[in-house]
Amino acid sequence: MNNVLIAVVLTLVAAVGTVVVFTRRPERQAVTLSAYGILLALLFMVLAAPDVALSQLGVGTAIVPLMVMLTVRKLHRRR
Amino acid sequence: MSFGQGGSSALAPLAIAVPIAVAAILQAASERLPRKVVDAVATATAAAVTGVAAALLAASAGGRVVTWSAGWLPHHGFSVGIVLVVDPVGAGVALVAAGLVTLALVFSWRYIEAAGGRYHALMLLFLAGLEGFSLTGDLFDMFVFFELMGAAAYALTGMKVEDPSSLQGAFNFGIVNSLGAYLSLMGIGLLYAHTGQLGLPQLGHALAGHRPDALVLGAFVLVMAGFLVKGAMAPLHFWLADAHAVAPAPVCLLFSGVMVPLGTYAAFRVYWTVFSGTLPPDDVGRAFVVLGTLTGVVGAVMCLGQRNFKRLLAFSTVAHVGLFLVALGTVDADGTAGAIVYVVGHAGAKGALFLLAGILLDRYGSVDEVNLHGRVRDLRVERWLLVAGGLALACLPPFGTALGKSLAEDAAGAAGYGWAPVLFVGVSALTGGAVLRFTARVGWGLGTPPIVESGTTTGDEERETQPLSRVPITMVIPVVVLLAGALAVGVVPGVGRAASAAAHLFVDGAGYRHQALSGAPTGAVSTAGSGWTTGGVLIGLLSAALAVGVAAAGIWSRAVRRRLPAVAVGAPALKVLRRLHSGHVGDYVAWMVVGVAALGGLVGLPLR
Amino acid sequence: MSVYPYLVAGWLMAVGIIGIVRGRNLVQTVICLSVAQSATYVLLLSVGYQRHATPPVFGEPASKPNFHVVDPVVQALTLTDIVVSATVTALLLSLAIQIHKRHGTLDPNELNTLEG
Amino acid sequence: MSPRVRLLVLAVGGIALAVLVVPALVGLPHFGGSVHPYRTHAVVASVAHHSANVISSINFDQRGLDTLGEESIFLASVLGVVVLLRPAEEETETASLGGGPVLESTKLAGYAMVPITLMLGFNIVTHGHLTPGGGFQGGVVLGTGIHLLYVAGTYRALQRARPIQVFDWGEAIGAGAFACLGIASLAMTGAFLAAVIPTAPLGHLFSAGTVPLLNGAVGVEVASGTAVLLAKFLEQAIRVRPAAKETEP
Repeated sequence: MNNVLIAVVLTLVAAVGTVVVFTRRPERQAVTLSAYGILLALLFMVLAAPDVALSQLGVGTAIVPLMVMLTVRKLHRRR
Repeated sequence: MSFGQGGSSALAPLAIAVPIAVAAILQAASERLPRKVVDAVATATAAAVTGVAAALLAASAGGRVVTWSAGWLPHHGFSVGIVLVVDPVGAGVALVAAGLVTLALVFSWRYIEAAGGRYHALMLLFLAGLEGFSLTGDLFDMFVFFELMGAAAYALTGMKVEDPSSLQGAFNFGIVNSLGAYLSLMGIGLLYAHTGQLGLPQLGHALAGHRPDALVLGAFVLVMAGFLVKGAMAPLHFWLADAHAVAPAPVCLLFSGVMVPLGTYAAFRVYWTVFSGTLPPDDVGRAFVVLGTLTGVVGAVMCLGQRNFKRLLAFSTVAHVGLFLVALGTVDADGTAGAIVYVVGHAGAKGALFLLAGILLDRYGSVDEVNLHGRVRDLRVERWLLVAGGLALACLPPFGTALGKSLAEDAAGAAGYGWAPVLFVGVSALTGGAVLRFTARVGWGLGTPPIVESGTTTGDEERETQPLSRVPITMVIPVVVLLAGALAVGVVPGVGRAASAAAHLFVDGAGYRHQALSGAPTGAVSTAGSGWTTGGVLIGLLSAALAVGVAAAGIWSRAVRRRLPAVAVGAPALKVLRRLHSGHVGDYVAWMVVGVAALGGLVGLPLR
Repeated sequence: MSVYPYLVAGWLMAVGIIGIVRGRNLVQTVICLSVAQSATYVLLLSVGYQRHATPPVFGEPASKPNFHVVDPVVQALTLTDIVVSATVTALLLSLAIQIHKRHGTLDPNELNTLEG
Repeated sequence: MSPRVRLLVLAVGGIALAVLVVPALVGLPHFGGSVHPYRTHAVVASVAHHSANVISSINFDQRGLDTLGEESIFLASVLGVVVLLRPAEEETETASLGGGPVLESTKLAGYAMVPITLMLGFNIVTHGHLTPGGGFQGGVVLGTGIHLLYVAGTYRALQRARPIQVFDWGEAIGAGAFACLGIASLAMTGAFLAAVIPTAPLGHLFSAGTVPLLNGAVGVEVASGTAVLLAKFLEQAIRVRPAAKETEP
């Protein structure tokens, strides 16, 4: 059961990671990246790593996408 | 069993922690403190670390200094702690690093204006990274300090936010280096899964004596990737010229003088301690000789084609790193000893030249050979220092570079690479010649002002400071000290012998593992005297003479092009090579993948 | 399943590298780098996983060691790795902002001040 | 190189590298196995030092040097971002500017979230050695949480609640304290970053020697550093404008 769950989440991580890379526009990438961050945190939970999952939630779904969005906003302002 | 947790074993952690603590203090207080106090505190800290590293070098001369961080001593060859293992080579690298940071900070007293105390804090954090990386005996800890060097270095490279190209150079540097580090971390993960260890001695112990399988080979290639990116092995070297051309001069001094050689140091440290018991030295050595030769040729040819002095020096660093790789690729103590002497001599010569580039930039707002043609006549002392630096790079005896080159040539010949002297002389002559050509043109106005070609990178840059009426003494002294250091390495008796002793300890992977895990020091190594030979002096003189010839040919190049058809034939190939250095980060990463795969192929194919 | 997680890690690294090489925008390059880095998290945590074992956090007094936990070492390594990711991303994004200020573009094909 | 050639080069190198790396990945010990030698030693060491969270014990005790390096990386990059994102000479910082109009419900939710987030973050920091979490995780929550004020209200409200200078100090003090604790333990016990404080029974807040102190130092550094980091990006996105280009049509 646990094995199946891990396999499913792993597949999702691989798929969404690919989607992030092939998303064209950075502002959309910020969103897909955030979703990818949540999936990674989920993966870490099922791999029995709550500490890492907590870090990943903070960094991968909050700080990094936020910085990307602020960067994109900055770039758009200049046009 | 004695681990000597006391006395000299306290030195290594201090060399790492003290600069971090002072950097934090400077960062907190930078807005309040006057500039002079910040300068004094930062320089004094770097000087103190230099003292600690010197003490470590003295202590390690009698055998390795082993420190278990947090006091977790090993039981039955296992510890949960991190081990710092300091041998003379590690301590020597740490000493050179701290010394260069001290000189760079002295140079910066009158040089860097922007960013205030934050610049000093970043320099000290960079120093902590260099020290940690060279002293640690733990693979993951190496990754951590690799990243510390990286984070500080990207920021230092991009510091001049007004200058467009500097930011792109810093960006490319950041992407390529980080990706290399992540590949290394993948390799660390593979090794950890395989052995359950992270320390270099423990890993080496677990792998020793086993036939190399696909897992070990894959881990080796991945772990090496990060180190060789930092060590600028072709074709992983593209970031180097971009980063060097645009970083402030004192930062370039640190990059070329110690950070890049530290990459090759790490590659061979990890090979000898972890993989030497399983991957055959001959195959690994051959791979490094092949790729080192490629690096040397690419660097030297590109160096000759530059008119931006900083970019020219950067490519000469690439070329010299190729020579270090060939010397270390002999996989024996003699070649390693040659590389050690060569690296130290090179740090002095190249460091002095980068600081001189900084002085030119400071006075003229340019380091461009065309723009500066004949304009540097008024720097009567400095132009002669440029000549001295060029000759040191060309391996004129008795500079340390010449001694290192001669030792390396002998070792390479003995290891079956009889053609190696041709490579060494060629690289020295081309890179030294390029520097001499630049100097003769800008310092004496020799030759006609060259025609401006479009499409090449010019050396115009944002000035790093307000121009000063005359060159301050605090900017000249570090140059003189560096050149004197390069000279001292060749002149002081016993340098060759000390390097040979250090090299024997460095290549003794089994001894390293044994001493770290059981505490028993290895016996003193007996070393043959290695120093100047008549042949070495003659070849050194030859390469210096050739360098002068290269410079003259460069100055009166139109005549040369007419007389020598070979130059004309080589031109299209040169054009392709230049176009590969595109500044496009995608290109760099694609070549990086090719380079890592090439290393794997060269090491792996003979195993089948 | 016995090697599937490792292959997923390999794929993430590969796809991240492809993204960097194809990238048309430096912000995209930074994001692809962080995807490549996530490969290292997946690899490290998979290496340390043990079936039916609990997280390495006891939470309350335990007088003797309980070995039925997943490997805490790789988790500590991954934590460090995540910090590195955040910091490198921050540095590279600030560089991208400044590059855009100077050149008005982030397309690496149009940025060619360093050629030669 | 043209995009096509670039991809071709990558394909050649990538296939060769895959031939090297995929067999290595396949040759790894199977997923989920029970042989983890370092784990066994780390658990023993953690219990010996009365730590209930083995990861905290590794981060702050067994492999504390890694964490010192990690916190220095964090300090370096915050410093680096501050240096890189300083307004260039010809730029001006425009005053003020809140976000657009904010819905009352959003505002209320934002304000309500701030204290909850901060309490949560504080809790994660202080109980890091007992339960999942620790200085880094809690610090991230704290440093990000304070920026909820931006969602809730205006940039100005955020600025009042977020004195950058204080965070600048906090970040430096946290990093400095970590290094200094290491040096102090070197002086006291002869081993760098060794546990020095007498230990209390497991489960107690101060039960793990120096671990809580180091953990707290990291918490202060990361909370402040995250705040500074996000502040600098916000500042760029909202306030810094090119002075000359502002007037262009």
